[in-house]
Amino acid sequence: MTTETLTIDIDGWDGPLDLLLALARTQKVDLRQLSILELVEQYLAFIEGARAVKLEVAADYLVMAAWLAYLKSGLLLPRDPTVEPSPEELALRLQLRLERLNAMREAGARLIARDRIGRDVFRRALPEGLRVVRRSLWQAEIFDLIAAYGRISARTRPVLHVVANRPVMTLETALERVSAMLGSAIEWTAIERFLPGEAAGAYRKSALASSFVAALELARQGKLEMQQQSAFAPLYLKAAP
Amino acid sequence: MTDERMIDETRRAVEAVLFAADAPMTVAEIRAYVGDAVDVRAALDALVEDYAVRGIHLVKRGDRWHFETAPDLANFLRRDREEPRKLSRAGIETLAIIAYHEPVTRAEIEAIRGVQISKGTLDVLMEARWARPAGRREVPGRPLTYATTPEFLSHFGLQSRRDLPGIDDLRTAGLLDPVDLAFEGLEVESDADSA
Amino acid sequence: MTDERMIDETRRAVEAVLFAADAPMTVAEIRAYVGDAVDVRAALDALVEDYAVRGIHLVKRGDRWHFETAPDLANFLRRDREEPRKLSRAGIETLAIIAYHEPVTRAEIEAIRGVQISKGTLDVLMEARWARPAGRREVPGRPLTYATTPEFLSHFGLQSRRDLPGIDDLRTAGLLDPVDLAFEGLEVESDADSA
Repeated sequence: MTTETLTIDIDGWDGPLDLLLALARTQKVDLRQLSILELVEQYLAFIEGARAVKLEVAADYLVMAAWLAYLKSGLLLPRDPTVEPSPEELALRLQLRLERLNAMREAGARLIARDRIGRDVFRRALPEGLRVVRRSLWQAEIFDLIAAYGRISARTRPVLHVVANRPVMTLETALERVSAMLGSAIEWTAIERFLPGEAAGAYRKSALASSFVAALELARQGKLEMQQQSAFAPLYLKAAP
Repeated sequence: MTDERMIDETRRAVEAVLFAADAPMTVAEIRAYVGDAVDVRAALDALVEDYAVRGIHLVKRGDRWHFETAPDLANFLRRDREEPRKLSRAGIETLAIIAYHEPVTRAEIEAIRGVQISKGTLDVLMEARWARPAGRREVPGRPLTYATTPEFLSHFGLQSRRDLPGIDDLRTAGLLDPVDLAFEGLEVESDADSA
Repeated sequence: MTDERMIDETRRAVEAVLFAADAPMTVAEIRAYVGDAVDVRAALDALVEDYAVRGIHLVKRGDRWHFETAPDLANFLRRDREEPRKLSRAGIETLAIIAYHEPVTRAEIEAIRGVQISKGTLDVLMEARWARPAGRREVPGRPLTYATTPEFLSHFGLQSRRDLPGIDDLRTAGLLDPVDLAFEGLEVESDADSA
């Protein structure tokens, strides 16, 4: 091979495949008609030459060289049918890879040669620009408004009305009710039975609390007995015997 | 067909140079690109004529030439985008006070809210066109008063401010009793627990 | 005289909007400025025709439209201008592989080039906004794939990837298929030959 090629720095190639492609092109044939054997010899000669001039030859170039030397022997020696894959297959695969790399290299060259913006064609350098005017569309509901006013009023007004408006059963009422109902309760009766039937929600809670206090008071007076199996178990009352 | 529409090379070159330029150009500057031999002025005149009917015009400002969009199309070069935004708590409270007490000064709003209001809050209400300045109060310092607008009434679906629920209505609706409301909430919860 | 040269309002508006825009625009984006009621596509077609003979062309790249100078006038415009970013050979090859094979993984790019891609190569292509990550391939390791961008199409003057130089020939010749696939194809062929 030409000695000039051998003096080229190994760094000039993007890896062994790139170097192989460059060597293949020196055969000046369609890559499909490429002589792989000749290519292998070119490569091995190149690597030998590069080492002869004391260039550091990168590991992947040497790995490729070893592999190609193996491929070369396979191609030259009589075929051993037990060896898979066959040297012919390996050679064909190498050729296919070179074709593909070559195709992409040519495609890249054609791409980069197109009429490119900023080199061959130009866009407007100083566009006025289009404007988007953002407008806030404020949203609020009538409920938010009156609730806000209620909130302010509640914050700044005396809180007298707060208690007045709450449904409660006073202790006096509870005492009267429990005392009156106790007459008929000769069996153990759950305290809930002493509450007004229609009582619900806050009022029921209030009635329960007041009735409980009333029951304690009546028990203290000896007018009733109380029974509970365990903490939080149902509380039973009955008239004192 | 292309024959009668053919434009000479100089005119096309001047057109392209001015289009790609990053600043308006003098005739001399244009000539530096398209060559000395050609009649740049004639090309410019022809281009002004070509573009007169288009959405882009070639114009001369001082002794410099440039392309710009036709002035009558300015309205197409912007578009509005409406972004729905929810009024802040301070905003809605301030608006409520204005609605219930108008005309009301800023100091009065702050006295009622018990909190200072930032300038932005009133600005937002005015940007939303729900509040407006409503003259000055004739007291020392002549403070500005604020009131609601017709847009306020229509946004909130009110015929007039008299449609706003009064204090008694608010009380009946429980809106004056946040303490009670919270209490009721707890009740329901614990009832559910014991069930 | 002006009568026969009159251009309809829509065409003028679309022309002005594209002229003023600082980036290529889709039909939907143009419509946001000129209004929904008008036939933007028809206006674009008419403008392409109007400008075909001029020093400025209206072009479609991907699904976006923009004005640019006519390619044949490059010699007037290159003066004093910096070359756009110069890509290394590795960069050009990698870009070509992404464009012709997209979506493609890093390992696939490396298999074609027979060498590892240095980290900088993909970064440069992404920084130029010509390549972008395009999701993961659902194979073991879920490798990231890469594809080209709308900016790639407009920079290289391509209407779509179908306009990539020689892509049909490469596909027909099987040169865009992986080696394994091509090899199997050849096996079948030679089997058929020998039969």
